[in-house]
Amino acid sequence: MDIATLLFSALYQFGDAFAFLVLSACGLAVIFGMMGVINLAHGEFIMCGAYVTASTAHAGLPLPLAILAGTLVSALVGVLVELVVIRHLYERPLDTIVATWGLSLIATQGTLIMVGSTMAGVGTPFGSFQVGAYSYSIYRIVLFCAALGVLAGLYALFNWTRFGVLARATIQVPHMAAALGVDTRLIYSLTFACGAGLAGLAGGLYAPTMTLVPTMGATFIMEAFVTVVIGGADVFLGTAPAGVVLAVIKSVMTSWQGQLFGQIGLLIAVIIVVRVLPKGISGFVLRERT
Amino acid sequence: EGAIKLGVLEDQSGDFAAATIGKVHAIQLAAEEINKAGGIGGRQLELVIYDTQSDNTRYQEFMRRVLQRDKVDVVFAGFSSASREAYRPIVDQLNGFAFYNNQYEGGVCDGHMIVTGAVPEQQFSTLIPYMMEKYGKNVYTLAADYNFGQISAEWVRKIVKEAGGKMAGEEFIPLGVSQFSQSIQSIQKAKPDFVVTLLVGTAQASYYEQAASANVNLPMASSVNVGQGYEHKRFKPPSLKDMFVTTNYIEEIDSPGSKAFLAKFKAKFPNEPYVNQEAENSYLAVYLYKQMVERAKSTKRDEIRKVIAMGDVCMDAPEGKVCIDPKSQHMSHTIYLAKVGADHSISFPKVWEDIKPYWLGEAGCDLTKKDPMAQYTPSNPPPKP
Amino acid sequence: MALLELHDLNKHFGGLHVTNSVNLALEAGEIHCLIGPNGAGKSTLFRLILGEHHPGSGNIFFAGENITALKSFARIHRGLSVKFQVPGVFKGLSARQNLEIALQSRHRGAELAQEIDRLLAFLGLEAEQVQTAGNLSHGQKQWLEIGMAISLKPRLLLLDEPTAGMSPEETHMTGEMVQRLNAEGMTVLAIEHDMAFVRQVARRVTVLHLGQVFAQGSIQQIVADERVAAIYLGQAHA
Amino acid sequence: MRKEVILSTHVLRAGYGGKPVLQGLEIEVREGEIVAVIGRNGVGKSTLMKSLIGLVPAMSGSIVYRGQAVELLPPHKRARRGMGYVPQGRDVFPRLTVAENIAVGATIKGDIPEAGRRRIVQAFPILAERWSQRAGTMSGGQQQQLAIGRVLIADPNLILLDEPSEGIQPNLVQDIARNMVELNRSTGVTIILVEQNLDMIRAMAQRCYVMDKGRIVASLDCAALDDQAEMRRHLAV
Amino acid sequence: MNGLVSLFRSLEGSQTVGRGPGFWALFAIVLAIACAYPLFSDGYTVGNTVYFFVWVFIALSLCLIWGYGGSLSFGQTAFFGIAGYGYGVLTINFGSAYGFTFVALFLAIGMAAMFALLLGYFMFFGRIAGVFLGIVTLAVTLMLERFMAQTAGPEWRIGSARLNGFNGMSAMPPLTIPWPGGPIVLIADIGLYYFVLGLLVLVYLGLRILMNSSFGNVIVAIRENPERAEMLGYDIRKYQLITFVIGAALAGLSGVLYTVWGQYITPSSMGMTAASLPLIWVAVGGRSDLTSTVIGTLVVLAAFQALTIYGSQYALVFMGVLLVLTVLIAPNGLVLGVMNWLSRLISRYRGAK
Ligand SMILES: Nc1ncnc2c1ncn2[C@@H]1O[C@H](COP(=O)(O)OP(=O)(O)OP(=O)(O)O)[C@@H](O)[C@H]1O
Ligand SMILES: Nc1ncnc2c1ncn2[C@@H]1O[C@H](COP(=O)(O)OP(=O)(O)OP(=O)(O)O)[C@@H](O)[C@H]1O
Ligand SMILES: NC(N)=O
Ligand SMILES: [Mg+2]
Ligand SMILES: [Mg+2]
Repeated sequence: MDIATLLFSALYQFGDAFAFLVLSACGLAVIFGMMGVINLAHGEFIMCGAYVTASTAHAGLPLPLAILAGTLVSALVGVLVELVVIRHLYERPLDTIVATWGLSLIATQGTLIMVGSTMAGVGTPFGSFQVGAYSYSIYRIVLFCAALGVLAGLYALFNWTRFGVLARATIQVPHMAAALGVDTRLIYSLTFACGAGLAGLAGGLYAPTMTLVPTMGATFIMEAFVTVVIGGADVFLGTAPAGVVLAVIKSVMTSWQGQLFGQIGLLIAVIIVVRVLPKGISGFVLRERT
Repeated sequence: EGAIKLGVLEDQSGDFAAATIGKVHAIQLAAEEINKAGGIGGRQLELVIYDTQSDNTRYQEFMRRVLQRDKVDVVFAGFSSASREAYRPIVDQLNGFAFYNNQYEGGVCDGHMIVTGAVPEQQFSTLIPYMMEKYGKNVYTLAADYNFGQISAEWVRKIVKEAGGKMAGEEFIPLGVSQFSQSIQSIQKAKPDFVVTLLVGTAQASYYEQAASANVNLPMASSVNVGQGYEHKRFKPPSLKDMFVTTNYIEEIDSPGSKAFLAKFKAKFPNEPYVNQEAENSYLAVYLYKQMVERAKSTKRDEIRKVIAMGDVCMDAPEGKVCIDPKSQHMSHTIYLAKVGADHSISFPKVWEDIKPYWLGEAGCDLTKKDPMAQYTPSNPPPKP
Repeated sequence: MALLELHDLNKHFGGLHVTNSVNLALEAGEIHCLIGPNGAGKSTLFRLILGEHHPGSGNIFFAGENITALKSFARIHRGLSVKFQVPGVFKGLSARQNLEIALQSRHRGAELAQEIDRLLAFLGLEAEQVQTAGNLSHGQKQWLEIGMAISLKPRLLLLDEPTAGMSPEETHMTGEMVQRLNAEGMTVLAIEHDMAFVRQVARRVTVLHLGQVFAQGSIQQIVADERVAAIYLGQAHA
Repeated sequence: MRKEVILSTHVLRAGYGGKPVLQGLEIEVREGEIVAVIGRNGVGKSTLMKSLIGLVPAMSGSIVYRGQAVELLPPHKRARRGMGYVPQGRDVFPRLTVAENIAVGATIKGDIPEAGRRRIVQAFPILAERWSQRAGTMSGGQQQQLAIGRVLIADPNLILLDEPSEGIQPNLVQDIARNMVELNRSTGVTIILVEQNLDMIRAMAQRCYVMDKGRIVASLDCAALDDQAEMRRHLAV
Repeated sequence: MNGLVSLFRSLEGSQTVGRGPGFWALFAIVLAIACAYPLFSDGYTVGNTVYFFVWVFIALSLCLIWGYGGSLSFGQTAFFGIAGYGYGVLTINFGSAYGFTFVALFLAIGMAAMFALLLGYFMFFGRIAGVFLGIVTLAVTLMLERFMAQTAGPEWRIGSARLNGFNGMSAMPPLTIPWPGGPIVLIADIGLYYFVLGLLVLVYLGLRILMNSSFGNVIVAIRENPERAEMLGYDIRKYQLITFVIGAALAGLSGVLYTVWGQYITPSSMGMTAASLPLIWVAVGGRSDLTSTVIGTLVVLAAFQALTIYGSQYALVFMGVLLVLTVLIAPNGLVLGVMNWLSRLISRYRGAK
């Protein structure tokens, strides 16, 4: 086998792992990094995005629009959840663990009752291509590009726009932001919606490639949490490098010794990184300034 | 004498719900039929149903409850092998009587248990030689990384070797994993003639869609998919094209017995997405229990086991004729080879009748003589007497 | 022998040289005030002395022992104690519990309760003793933190702006308290911007500017120093 | 002609967890005035400031600002109507840079107005020097300057200053006082000042409320601050 | 007499709710009822109550580490699992004669504690805090689960004990008291009930003493402000580590008792769900108080079980709604909220008199 083929396959595997890590994590990272809320219902927002995407696609919407629909509906559900529940818990972020755990129970079982135990898939578009001895799914490349796009978009949104500054201010000292004229409730709603929408986007993007069941969100959770933690509190400085580091570890370990080692490698990476950089990668990047 | 009580512990929510809700419905259907026809030996059959939520601890809680509080005569319980192992010590301790109506990795040698599901020797001794003959002797196994997957893979390895084939590779996937790009590439690298997929749980089923979109295009063989998780109904064609499954029942089986069963099932539960092999196992188990109680004239386990020991507890199930093996208290089955077409339609290139669960008996489990209340595996067989 | 000696302490934050070869010797039994413009590095110096920050170079001697490498708690055991600039009370606990935690290593049982009562009375927080410390007013928190700091009966007490947010009367009281503690044998190093306080208590004053010792002397000398007036005091105090 | 009343409270009661700290408090501030509020620790000065901006809800009574009752408005709406608040203890956004802190202060303006920016960096040169340092790592006094600058950027009509001199070097206290007075002269901004530093009060305020136990117990001319006996009567510890 | 008074005094304090003769009278009544009721009840109820009690220890461990100490730990189930497997491996290898099961109980708890010592040293001396602590512990837990799940093969055995992968380990002997007239086996019935109840009372009272001691004060101080605590001269790392190890031992006790109760232990006891459940119980009860934790855990367990029995497919939805409502309505936890409300009511009543 020639070097180019090997190289491409390594790159492809890396990109694939990177996309999954980053897309799984972004929504969680926004909600945790920005609001300090540990959203245990993150997987259910992903499931919501996937379900809406699949059902609108079944109804005849072209896939990109269906994914958009999934994203938007998740974001709307996010607004609702924020209004009804999360809003009352900013002062005590640890309680959000309980509340979002409760929400996740409601969402999973509610979906099972209302939609049934499974949903038909939509099929992966675009087909495959061949490099050397291997054939690859084109859609996986799309996922990788989507992950890059999401990272870039988020970075721009939170660092270059007024919304980003206000959101970060609101999270840090809410009463002071309010006293300076920031409508903190709106900011909270929008931020949470953004996180929920990103989760929905991940669900929508992966919907064509996965089993659609009410508990599907669970398969994203570990990767999501690991990425967020390694990234550290600052979402934008952290998530991208964390995605890179973890994707390398995961794809190398998996290709070397199989999926179990890929997973255990991830978990060991968490422990080592946190030991070496107790505040995650972004904490390290910012260490001079804190 | 009052009603006969049958406890039902099945996962109606959580991870396994998709494959197991149908089991509960099948039991309800059978009970209704039996009660309409006069019950079991004149006694009505009463169901005590709990939702175990795909959670092992719920099995432990509710197994105690049905045995001690509800005082049921028999329990039908469990989907995953872990849940079975969770409740088995309690059944043994409290001297209960339980049916495990599931296809599984085999090896349970326990007088308190009857197993109606198919076991590896029934599914693989048929499937693997067929595949090797048809496609070649180079085999790759992709299996769930836990007892069921590992033991099944062990069977595949053994049979492939016996038939003069060779393992091109093997990979075990942790439960809950849903991303397969690397595994797909490993398979392509190994260039097998076909892939044995022993993927369990809804997450792992994502493999098929992902393999199809990467254009892997290899025939697949499985003992667990289609028959349990009806993946051919859930995924868009042609992702399961050329998948071969040995199963003792699926709803596409075109025999009069199957059609009648399916009709009754769909009449009572019109929204049932699919009637899988576990549903049929559960359904026939109720009738089997009826027969045994009527012959034993008792619901006592010891009396019923005396009937089993006679070796002629058989019935005509929707799949065909089935019998209980007295040594292992497992069941012989009609094994269908289901082939998934490009449009996800099912055809049956081959049917094996009366395939026996021979391994436990041959290995040394004989419940008519001794009850070790244990689970064995080919690499950990019963101690020789 | 000096109780506390700082030898050539250097600390950088990124490109910012926050303390620049600071040398300072504190005699046992003195009350020493550290003044200087905002951002001069005074609080940073405290954190270096306490082991919250570690100096890039230089050494810290306390009672003759080099404590530069010790962990914070070990330095406290040697006889240091601090009131920080931003009061760091145990927010979720009552004022009384705050003091209990500070006093419990030196007192037990009924004696502990008495000691707490005495201290509460001394701090004027009797009425607030069951109040959650996080809900105290700013000044009350300052008092509480001072109470916690002195309850360790340290050999060297570090006070970072103890009178911020206090009225002139209260500032004066704090000054008297410091003098009393000093009379009992406690050495005090205080950072203050309130010149009334500095005049009241200080025997010696060190002015820190841009991380360096800018001037040192008696309060009269410092007040008379025009350079200090220019960078720090302004006309009113000159 | 006397100026209009810009802010007044009527039997205002406010506090925490159902317990009022302010017990029927009454103040009246006219446009362009600089009024000081003094009182011992814990009498409720900060609580008064917080309830004026809306961070502590009024239990009863009213707050009238420019002719309209505002006690039911949330803080951000009051800020939008021209109130600015510099809290005690600064409360800068620790993980935002100086620039970003100021941008939040300018939120009701949209962007940071160039004129405003020039004015505050002139008053507090350190802010320009540390424009992209994280606020949490600034020294105490630097943070205080930032907190004041952050409010000035939005050109408020009424500024609530809670102990602005706290932790500020003496010559800068004089500068701040001078700056604020100048601002007051040039723009007519009204200032309510909670202070312990009598020099600063003398340098800034015309009138002085004395507060005790959640009530206003006296309203003095600031000249009276020099009268030791008078002061002791009001502030006796 | 004096000793008794000082004992009671050490049981009360600012860190625990409930004091005075009224509280202890109530405690005695509850204890008396708990002692008497198996005599009037059936085997199922008793066995099921033991099952509930088993989980209280892990809840208390979390209350200690999280509620009092402020370190969010998802790792309690890891200690639970280690001790459970430890007990299984020991007793399957060495049997139950000569009271060895009790030795195994202590050894197994010791294993959990040793593991915690190692992990805790790594974390606390590395100054890992806050959510990061939670995630590291979660990662360790999940790793153990994944690892144990794949030990189905015959090569995974310790002595004669097969680890047995995801299917779990079973057939370990129950706790057995050697007795002249034949050993007494504590299966999940009255015998085990009194044993576990006794342990529960001991642990509860022991923790009350611990938390109201100066040690408890320091633990709480570290939760509130670690920097300040250190500046009062406390080596916070040591205190955190000791708390963590005590908590691990309690979680380990839970694990052994669970294993004994069902003669079964499985990797899913260390899974994500298992790891989050204790958090839920503790948070619902009121995480910063021992009594609330005990009551809260029992209430949630019973409520969830009842819902599962009677709620059919809606059970999980109800549970979710219940959790969300609890958090919204009772910010300090349901039980602690009710207790605080009661004590306010009482003091108002006293005040009125
Ligand atoms: N972590 C940090 N990163 C970057 N710069 C810092 C950090 N901590 C402090 N500084 C800077 O170091 C300088 C000294 O700060 P320090 O807090 O010691 O000042 P100070 O003399 O106590 O001032 P003040 O009187 O205002 O409290 C300041 O310019 C501050 O901005
Ligand atoms: N969040 C709160 N919850 C409950 N009580 C509070 C809260 N904040 C302040 N208090 C109490 O309200 C009273 C008034 O506090 P406030 O902060 O208004 O005082 P202040 O006059 O500003 O004092 P200082 O001069 O010390 O700043 C104090 O007794 C304080 O304990
Ligand atoms: N028994 C199974 N398929 O786990
Ligand atoms: Mg300072
Ligand atoms: Mg105040």
